[in-house]
Amino acid sequence: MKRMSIIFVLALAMVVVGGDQKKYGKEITLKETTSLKTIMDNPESWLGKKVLVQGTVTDVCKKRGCWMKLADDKEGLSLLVKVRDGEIVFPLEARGKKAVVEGALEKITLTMEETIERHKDQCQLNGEKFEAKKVTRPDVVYRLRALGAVIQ
Amino acid sequence: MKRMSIIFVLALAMVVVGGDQKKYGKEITLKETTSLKTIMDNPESWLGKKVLVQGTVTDVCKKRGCWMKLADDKEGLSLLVKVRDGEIVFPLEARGKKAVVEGALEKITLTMEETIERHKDQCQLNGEKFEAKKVTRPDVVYRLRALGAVIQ
Amino acid sequence: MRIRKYLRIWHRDLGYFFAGITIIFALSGLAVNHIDDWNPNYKITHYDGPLPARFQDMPPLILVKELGLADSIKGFVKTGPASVRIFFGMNVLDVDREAGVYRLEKVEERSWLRAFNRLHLNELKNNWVWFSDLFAVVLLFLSLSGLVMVRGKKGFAKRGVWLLALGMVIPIMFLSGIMS
Amino acid sequence: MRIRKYLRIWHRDLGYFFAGITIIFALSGLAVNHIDDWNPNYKITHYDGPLPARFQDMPPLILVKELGLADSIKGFVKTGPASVRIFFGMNVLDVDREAGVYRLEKVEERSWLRAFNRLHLNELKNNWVWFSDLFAVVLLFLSLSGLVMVRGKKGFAKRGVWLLALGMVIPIMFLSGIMS
Repeated sequence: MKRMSIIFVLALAMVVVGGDQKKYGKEITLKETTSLKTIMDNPESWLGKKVLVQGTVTDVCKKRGCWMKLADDKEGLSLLVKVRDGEIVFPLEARGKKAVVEGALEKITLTMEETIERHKDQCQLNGEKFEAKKVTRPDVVYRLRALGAVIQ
Repeated sequence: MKRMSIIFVLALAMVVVGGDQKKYGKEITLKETTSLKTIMDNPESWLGKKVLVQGTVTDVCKKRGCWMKLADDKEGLSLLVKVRDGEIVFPLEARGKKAVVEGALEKITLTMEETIERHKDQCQLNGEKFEAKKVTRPDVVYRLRALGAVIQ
Repeated sequence: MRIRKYLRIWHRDLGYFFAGITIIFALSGLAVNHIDDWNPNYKITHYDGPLPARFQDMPPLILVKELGLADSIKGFVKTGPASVRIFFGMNVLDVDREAGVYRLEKVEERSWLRAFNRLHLNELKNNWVWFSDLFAVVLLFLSLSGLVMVRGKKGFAKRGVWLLALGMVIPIMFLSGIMS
Repeated sequence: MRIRKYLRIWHRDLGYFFAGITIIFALSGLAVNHIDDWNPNYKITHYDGPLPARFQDMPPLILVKELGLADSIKGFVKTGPASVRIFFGMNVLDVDREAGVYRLEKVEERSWLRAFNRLHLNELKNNWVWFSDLFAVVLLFLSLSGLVMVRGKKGFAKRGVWLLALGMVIPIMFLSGIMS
């Protein structure tokens, strides 16, 4: 009986008191958000500027929580948000929640190998046949180097 | 006596048999190297191309081994080589050794805050006085996203 | 020796007290050791299939209701001109109305193991670091007191020292590059 | 009970055998817990000073010889029009002839601790992973056998269970967000 009551107390204590908002990384300093559309319409002009973006978290790195995908609610646009491994860990539960992220836009030019790999994955996802000859030049990817984030 | 002999054997076993060459990350696939000068003379054209570079390791990330600086032997040029945290760990002993690194060039545009921070560090290193008003626009930094490396 | 008696008492009681954390760290240690082969935090399963014809022209909100997900739905986003990603619980449903297919990603959290991994990898930061430190110090005490508290021919001098030395040979061989 | 006797023997001998690794993991655990505050692998000291006038116009190779570093020198690189970085051992000497200053970065490896950290963080990969797994399994055995091997009123049922439960309260409080 005694032992049972201990287990019961432990189980009760285990009920996680979930907070409403979770902060990650540094405090957010900007007041106004910039829409993903504004950024993606002319990404070059946003490189090197600190921006605050918001959207729905559509995906999170499943193993280490070191990136997430943020989507615009209207336009179907999405942006990869990257943190340094281990510095911030995004939980998979964040998917479907609203998030605001402060960071700087980065432009990454992939190598041909990486581009081909990426297109293969994309084709597999869409159930299309991958044709190597269609890939003629390296992809350019824009992503946000996150400094701080608040989820939901 | 017995215990002393055990400690002696352990100490002897502890003498590290240092290998001559150490490999990090993926196998190197390219045969020919590109000089840092060729790359830095026109970095934009090298974005998204896999290159093999060589030089002397002038510095290594002291905490996590997640980056190193590679310098050209003649021109005094140097390039930051970055790996994903934990994926490859460069040892501090690599400083002063020759290294060949295969990877892809990346272009990072810093934010104004990061640029100011960087100039401050630079001025402190050179013993100059930092003047904030001299920093008018964000720095652009080129670095190599390393895939594989061989040191010495 | 008097001191052996106290070492024994403390070894036993600290052993009881920290047994739970030791088990937590041992299990999560196993889990994170294999993070490159295995996802220690979530079990993820994919189900693909054709989208029944009657769903294909529905707007997202109706579709969600028709699929019976309305209760637990967290939201949805458009992921393309004719595709939508719906979030319910930890799961994700991708619907592509043009291609007429769906893909369900079912996520089951390995909730205990994940909690343990967070403790082990110090993801909680703040004060947990100090308790984690305390655990390390206790482990030191347990191993050192364990070495010396047995008396006689099963004690450290006669038996323990050899087993200890033997146990050290393996990590030393790894560090010195004899094994890899 | 017969089984208690064997648990006791194995607990003792596995304890001896794995005491070394336990100490290694406890010490490196402490070290890497504080990696954000403290460099667990190297001790780094900087010395700055003016460069004596007679060195200022020397070409690097002569300078290196004059400084008495020739024996241990690994190499040097130009780091600017009038500055050179010289490598000797683990250390680095930066010489700026224009500004007439030098900066010496002296690096002392915390060699044992660094070796332990590499084991703990699984940087050796390959077969070490398996030994590290074995250690985790042995920790499990040690904690579980330790729980049940004491008889009577100091045993698990009378005393151990309370201490075990008490020891679990703290990590549970951290996980549930009561403490942070």
